[in-house]
Amino acid sequence: MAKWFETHLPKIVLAPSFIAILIFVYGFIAWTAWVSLTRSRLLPRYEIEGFIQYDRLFASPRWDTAMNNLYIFGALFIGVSMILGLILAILLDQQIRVEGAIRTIYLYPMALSMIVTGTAWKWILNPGLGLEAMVKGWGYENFTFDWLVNPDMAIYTVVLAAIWQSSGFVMALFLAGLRSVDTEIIRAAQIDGIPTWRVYVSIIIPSMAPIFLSAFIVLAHLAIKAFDLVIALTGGGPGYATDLPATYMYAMAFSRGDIGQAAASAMIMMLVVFAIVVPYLYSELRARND
Amino acid sequence: MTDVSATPAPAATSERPRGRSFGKIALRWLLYIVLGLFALYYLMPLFVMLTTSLKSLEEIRTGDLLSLPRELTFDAWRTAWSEACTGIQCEGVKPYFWNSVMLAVPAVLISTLLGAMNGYVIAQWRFPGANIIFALMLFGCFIPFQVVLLPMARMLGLMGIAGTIPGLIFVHVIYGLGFTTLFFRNYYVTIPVELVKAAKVDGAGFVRIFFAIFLPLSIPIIVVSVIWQFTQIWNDFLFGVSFSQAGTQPVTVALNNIVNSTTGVKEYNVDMAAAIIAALPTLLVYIVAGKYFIRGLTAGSVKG
Amino acid sequence: MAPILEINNLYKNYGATEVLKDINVSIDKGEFLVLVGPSGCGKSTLLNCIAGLEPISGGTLRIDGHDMTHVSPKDRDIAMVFQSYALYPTMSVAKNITFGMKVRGVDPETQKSKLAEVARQLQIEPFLNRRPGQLSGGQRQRVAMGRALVRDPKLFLFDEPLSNLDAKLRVEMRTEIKTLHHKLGASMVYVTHDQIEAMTLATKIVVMKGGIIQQIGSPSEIYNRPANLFVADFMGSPAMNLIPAKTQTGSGGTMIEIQRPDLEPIRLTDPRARGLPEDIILGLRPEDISEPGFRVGELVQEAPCKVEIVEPAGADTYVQTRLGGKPLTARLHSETEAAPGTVHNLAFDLAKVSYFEPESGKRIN
Amino acid sequence: MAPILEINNLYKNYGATEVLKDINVSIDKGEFLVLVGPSGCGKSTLLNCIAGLEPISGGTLRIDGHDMTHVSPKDRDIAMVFQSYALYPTMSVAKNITFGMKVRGVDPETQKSKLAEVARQLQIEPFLNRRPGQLSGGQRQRVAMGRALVRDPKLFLFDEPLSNLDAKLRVEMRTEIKTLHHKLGASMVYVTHDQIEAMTLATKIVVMKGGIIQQIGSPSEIYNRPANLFVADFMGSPAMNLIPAKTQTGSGGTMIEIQRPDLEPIRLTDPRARGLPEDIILGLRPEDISEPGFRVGELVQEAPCKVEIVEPAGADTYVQTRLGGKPLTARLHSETEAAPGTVHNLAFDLAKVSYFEPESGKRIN
Amino acid sequence: EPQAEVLHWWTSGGEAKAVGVLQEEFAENGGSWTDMPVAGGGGDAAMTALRARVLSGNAPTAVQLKGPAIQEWYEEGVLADISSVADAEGWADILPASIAGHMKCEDTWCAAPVNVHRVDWIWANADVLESNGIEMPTTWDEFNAAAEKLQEAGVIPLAHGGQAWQDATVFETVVLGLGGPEFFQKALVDLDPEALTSDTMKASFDQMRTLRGYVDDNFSGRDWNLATAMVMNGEAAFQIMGDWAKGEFLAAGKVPGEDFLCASTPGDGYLYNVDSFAMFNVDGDDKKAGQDLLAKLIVGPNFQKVFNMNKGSIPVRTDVALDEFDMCAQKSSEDMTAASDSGALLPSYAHGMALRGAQAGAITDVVTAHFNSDMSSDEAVQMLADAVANSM
Ligand SMILES: Nc1ncnc2c1ncn2[C@@H]1O[C@H](COP(=O)(O)OP(=O)(O)OP(=O)(O)O)[C@@H](O)[C@H]1O
Ligand SMILES: Nc1ncnc2c1ncn2[C@@H]1O[C@H](COP(=O)(O)OP(=O)(O)OP(=O)(O)O)[C@@H](O)[C@H]1O
Ligand SMILES: [Mg+2]
Ligand SMILES: [Mg+2]
Repeated sequence: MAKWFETHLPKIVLAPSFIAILIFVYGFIAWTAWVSLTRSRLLPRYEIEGFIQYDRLFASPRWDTAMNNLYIFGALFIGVSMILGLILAILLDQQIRVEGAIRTIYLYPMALSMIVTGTAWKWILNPGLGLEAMVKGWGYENFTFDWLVNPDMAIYTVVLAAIWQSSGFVMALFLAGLRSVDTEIIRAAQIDGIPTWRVYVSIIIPSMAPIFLSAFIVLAHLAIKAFDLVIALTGGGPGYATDLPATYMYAMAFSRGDIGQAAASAMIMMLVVFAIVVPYLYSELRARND
Repeated sequence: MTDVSATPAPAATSERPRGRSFGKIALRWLLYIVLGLFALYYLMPLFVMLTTSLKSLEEIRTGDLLSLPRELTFDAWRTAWSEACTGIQCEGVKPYFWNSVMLAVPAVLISTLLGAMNGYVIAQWRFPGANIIFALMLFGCFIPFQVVLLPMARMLGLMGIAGTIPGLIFVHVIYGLGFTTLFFRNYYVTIPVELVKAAKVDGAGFVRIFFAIFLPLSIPIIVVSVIWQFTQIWNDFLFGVSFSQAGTQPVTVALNNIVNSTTGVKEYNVDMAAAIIAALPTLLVYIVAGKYFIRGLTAGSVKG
Repeated sequence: MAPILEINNLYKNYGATEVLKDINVSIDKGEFLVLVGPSGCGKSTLLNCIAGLEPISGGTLRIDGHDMTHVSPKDRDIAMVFQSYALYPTMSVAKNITFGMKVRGVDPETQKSKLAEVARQLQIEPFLNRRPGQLSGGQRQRVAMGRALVRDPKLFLFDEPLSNLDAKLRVEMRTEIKTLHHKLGASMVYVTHDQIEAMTLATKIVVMKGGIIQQIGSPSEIYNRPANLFVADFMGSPAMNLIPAKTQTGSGGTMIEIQRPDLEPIRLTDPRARGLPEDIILGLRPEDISEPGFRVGELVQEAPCKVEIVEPAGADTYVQTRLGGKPLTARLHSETEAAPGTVHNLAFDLAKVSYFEPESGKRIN
Repeated sequence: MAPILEINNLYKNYGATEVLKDINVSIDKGEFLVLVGPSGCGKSTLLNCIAGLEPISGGTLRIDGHDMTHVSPKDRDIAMVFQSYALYPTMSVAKNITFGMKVRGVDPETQKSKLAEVARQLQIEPFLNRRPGQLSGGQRQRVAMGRALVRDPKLFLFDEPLSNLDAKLRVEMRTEIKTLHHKLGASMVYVTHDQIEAMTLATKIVVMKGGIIQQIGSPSEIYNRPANLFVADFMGSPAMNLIPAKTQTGSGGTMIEIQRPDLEPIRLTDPRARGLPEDIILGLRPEDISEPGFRVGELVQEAPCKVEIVEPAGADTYVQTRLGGKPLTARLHSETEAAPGTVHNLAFDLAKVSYFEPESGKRIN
Repeated sequence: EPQAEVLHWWTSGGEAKAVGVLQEEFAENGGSWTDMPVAGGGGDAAMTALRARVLSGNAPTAVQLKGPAIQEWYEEGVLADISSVADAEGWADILPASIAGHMKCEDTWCAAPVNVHRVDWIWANADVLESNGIEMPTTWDEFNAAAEKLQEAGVIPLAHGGQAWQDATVFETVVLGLGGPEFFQKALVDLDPEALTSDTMKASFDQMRTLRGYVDDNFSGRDWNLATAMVMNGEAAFQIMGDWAKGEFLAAGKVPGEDFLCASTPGDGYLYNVDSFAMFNVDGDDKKAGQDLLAKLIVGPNFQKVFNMNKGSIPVRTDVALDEFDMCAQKSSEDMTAASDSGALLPSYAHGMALRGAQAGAITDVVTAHFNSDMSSDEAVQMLADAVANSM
């Protein structure tokens, strides 16, 4: 018995988490799938009505906008945050004197609630109040920076603020990765005459592939769930130009009492995630297995 | 040649020229300039928030939002901390702090520890199917919290912990697990397998190896995990508002109550001050935990 | 009494690569088994299999009579020194060493005294409080040794434990290990590349090549009666001279004729060569070819040889000549007058000769 | 021409620990410097300083005439083999080796041919596509070598590059390195614990101890004329016998008298001993003490000794006796009849003797 | 001892003080009050919390709810009946009929009204109007003319915040002004498809497009109070916003009638936004007693007066003396009585009084999309009809 316990200990340790995830994630996804097939409004109901909620969803121009925004936002946000986070981590890794202070400065946006930071960003980006006004005040009358109020560009301001908020964390993640690389190997590369940038590109970064996976998942999660950011910064506007699936879903579920619709949108969101994450995951986990 | 007698150490290192080649110095400067520019980008909103929090409401209404305050006033800070109304009580965010601490500290610790153990199992004690379990846990990170709310409320009701702090801790632990597991697993796969081998031979079992060998090695990733979880939990609003009741509401709900008035007068200075105050514990965590981004924990462990 | 370690028909693959093939070894309590073989032949893998750190792909493995297939490493009661050290990077040297005892619940007093003893033996007292990252290569290796030596297991496994030590220290450590072996009657499996280590420590040597065992025997068996060309060539430094030759059975008994490019063939006589096939390979160690007069014996025979290379090596001088199309090395006294290009008389001690079959490489005498 | 490497008054501390003290070495282009010394004496640290991987705490270091204090490792144009291998874990063996060339923009053809050549020399062709994690210890070490050998730097630094190889392979590798040295006229700094390696490869040997250089000289100088007791004891295996003795200048020249417990003192004569202090330490290598008749020379003197231990070691047999309160090792032929407990005549070749001053340990002849 | 846990989103400043009055009264009557404030998104966050609470079987005693949401919750079977209090207090007599209608679930009373906000206000900077010689407009044409004039004078005619609900607020006043109360009822309350695609609706969108021209370029995402500040500063002349905007003026020390002017938006009718508390099913006599007491106090004259003076709105009871209220409030009250009599007392769609959330949301989507793009009115009308159909 004790022996059985011992050999299965790793599995036993993993089991509670796994079971919890099965119930509280996959059980709930199943629940959501069920609800998405009903006419639930204020509270969930369970009589299946077919795919009406999906029909409604696809008929909604606002959902189209939200999905398009998700692609733009997701790609830019993940891409830029990764690159920026990595660059900052590498720069910080150069034995900087004030590393602690700089690291905290880069990280702190994570600490601030977006409910309020959004307001600050709104002011900064508002052409009449913020940067544009300031630069104009310096005498550059032709300077314009009106993304916030331009329906075609507003989504990029969301990207800007999202990067501001999250890239610091990505940096921290990469920094931890960099610090786990064996120094001897870096030394060997230096001796090999490899320029520093190349050491990073060809030796350190490849050995951090798993950390990239972490960063990617975190960022993808933030992208797909970006919510208070949008609410605080643009409120989805101008119009609903900066709506994202998460805000759409929230609006449906809680402002509008349309839970069936929200469930349908959640299912589509998860399908999108599935389509993007699974191939990456597959290749990443495979590569590690050899 | 065979002089073994100790020669006095050279008169310190001062004789060595401190200066380096011009290119190096320039590069170093460039590095600091780039870092500084990014610091500006990151600090800009904080600057706006800070200056606003130090202005009077009068000045905000009439003045330039980005300008420095004409005269400093700390009223907003005091108000935010202990006087602002968050409902019929007007005691600022102070009373809610404790709730958040009670909630965040255990939730962070539990989820980090569980994540570390899960990551350890998946990375170093591979068994068939471990990768699939990992993938399933990862995918769990993506479940939108909005869809979780209602069934979770029902579950918490059934479990009898609805509206309590343990209930909130439970929720945060569950939905933090995917991330902490991810962080640790991905950190642990880069640690040489020889260490586990050596420890096994030394007679250490699963648990022992984890606590004695892996945990001390994981300091940077613990920092990352703690930063992430603490931020997520401390700043969480949705779960906090849904699964709490009067008396167990976290500080974000208070902050939200101060900030979000639809039909009342907006006091931006208090809002900003409250937001900064609410963020202080997180900042503290960053500063304290940040110290442990140490290089070279694995140094000297194995050859090749 | 059951052998302390018994391996039957053991196979081990990494994916498609067969690393160990049909390994059969057994050692009794108190035996000192040394594993030798070229780099990559599977020595470390075999140790890993014995320790239970790698699952075996076939065969059985028993320790102290018990089947170990499903026993986890920590329950096998073995101590191991890893080729790659595998020190715990965050622990001090002292903690690295005592960790195993602590895990096993040894009382702190004993831990302390064991640590002190081992630290003294290994000469690592000055840096007991350092982390592995702050040690030199040899110091790390000694810490790795220390981790094993404080234990009192059924079986010690050593994977090249002295490779990074200087000669002097190595001799001392060798002595410590030998003492340990005698004192505790401990059973050991030991991988080394150092032939002297192998010769002086082993009660039994296993020679491996490409995952296959070539010969098992006592040090002198291995050295004096190598089972095949590979073992003959592998053991001993400089290696045994392996010279293609022909037997000619005539009136005066069996003659062995060795061709050479510049001089006429050498003819040696060995009564024991009777009945050998015509084509043979004759094996003779450099130290069995010496200057005339320094060697006496029934089968010592002289022949003039053209010296090609002279290589002084401290205590001795090695000279090379060419026989049977192959270079032949002889060990001469360091005051020898042999000079490159000169012809010098060499004495061949045929009492020590080994004969091999050219095709199969097997020993035939 | 400036020396390729010139180190003056170099100091190196790790915090409060002084690891290198007042190092002065210089080597010319094409020289082969071998660093030897006990484990932890600072050899790797010195290489690291030369490579620029560790900042030096004092002194100057010039490569090819240029001050290197502020030059980063990658600009020093050196190649190095690390004691801990330090292979790039994510790259295949082939990429590990070619990566440096690729970065330096060597054209793919050359890369390929270089890789092929080195892989052949190092016998690592079969696993060019594996990752380091899938290699055995010796294979990893050879890959680490390969990474250096494809380069054509100003200076090669080798840190125990052959320690994990079997004897045969080590000899082959040694030859490859020697060839490389000759062919390219490359300059090398080489750390090894293997005395034969040191002797056969070096043009100059540096013996270190505790961060201080003990002697610099050619292999034969170091071997035959050790500068102090430490060097005498350290170099050569088994070590030089160091026997406390007394000089007595009488009528028949200077006599050297060595006490022993069981028999009467040995008295040897050496004309060169005249003028030595009374208390001396006499150094004689085991191979210079042999069986009578095998050794001829002016200063060969015989004395009966009581054999205590007999240790056969393949080619030779070592016997131990006790002289001047210390064990003394003699190397006899492997067919010797010496047996423990018997008294046996030993021949001492005083032509090879070294005298040391007991207090300072310095050589005095 | 009566118990009440009250979920509401009146959290800041004046609002919180106003609720505080209720709590004091409640305590004076021996009750114990547990406060559960959740602000944000005009009550969205509170609704989120409410749902979770209800599902976990732990509903609060009283919840700030309004409009059709009350009936929606009733349909889910979770509301309590407070008819006994309502009958005893004679609510039917003292409340305007249309407002009373919101408080009833089928035949029983299930919610207690707190206040009436008027939504269709237009606020103006007195100095700016005076210096440009402009009167408060009474029709949209007048408004447009005034706006043109102001624009020429370099003043922003309309201060507006580009948030969906603000767009919707303006839109509903335009619909009311151009179509009149009946049309408003048909289009935005009954969602009559004909009305939705009618020419009047097109005209309303046209007017929205015109208004878009009077708004400065940086209006996107602006909070309503910043828009109010623009009027205060004289940067802009008008703002269309509910009477909570008055609070900002007053907080800045401005005097109604002197510094700033209030008037109903052009046209007839009165759009109300009534806050109310719905009572949820709870277990325990103390909680039930709390519900009853709470309901009684909420509609009681004292609370109605004190609360609304603090909040800027007017009492729901028609029998409260308004002497101490400011002139805007008095005007509001007069208008309400008049409108109630003429059947022009209408629920505000933009503030969730007229429609279910899904439908109101669908309309707002179209309104804001139109206002923030160059969509034609024809397209907008079509989209509106589609969206409304899709939201059913
Ligand atoms: N980071 C460090 N901090 C403190 N001491 C150190 C550090 N690294 C090395 N040392 C010490 O410096 C001394 C020299 O180390 P070094 O690695 O140069 O020895 P070595 O001659 O290469 O020995 P070996 O033959 O065992 O490899 C050793 O005593 C070692 O303990
Ligand atoms: N993970 C692996 N996957 C594939 N092949 C492997 C793996 N590990 C080791 N090998 C191969 O197995 C063979 C045996 O390796 P092993 O480490 O046992 O050699 P060894 O005898 O210890 O050699 P050395 O003396 O060089 O340490 C080697 O050829 C090696 O390349
Ligand atoms: Mg090995
Ligand atoms: Mg070293």
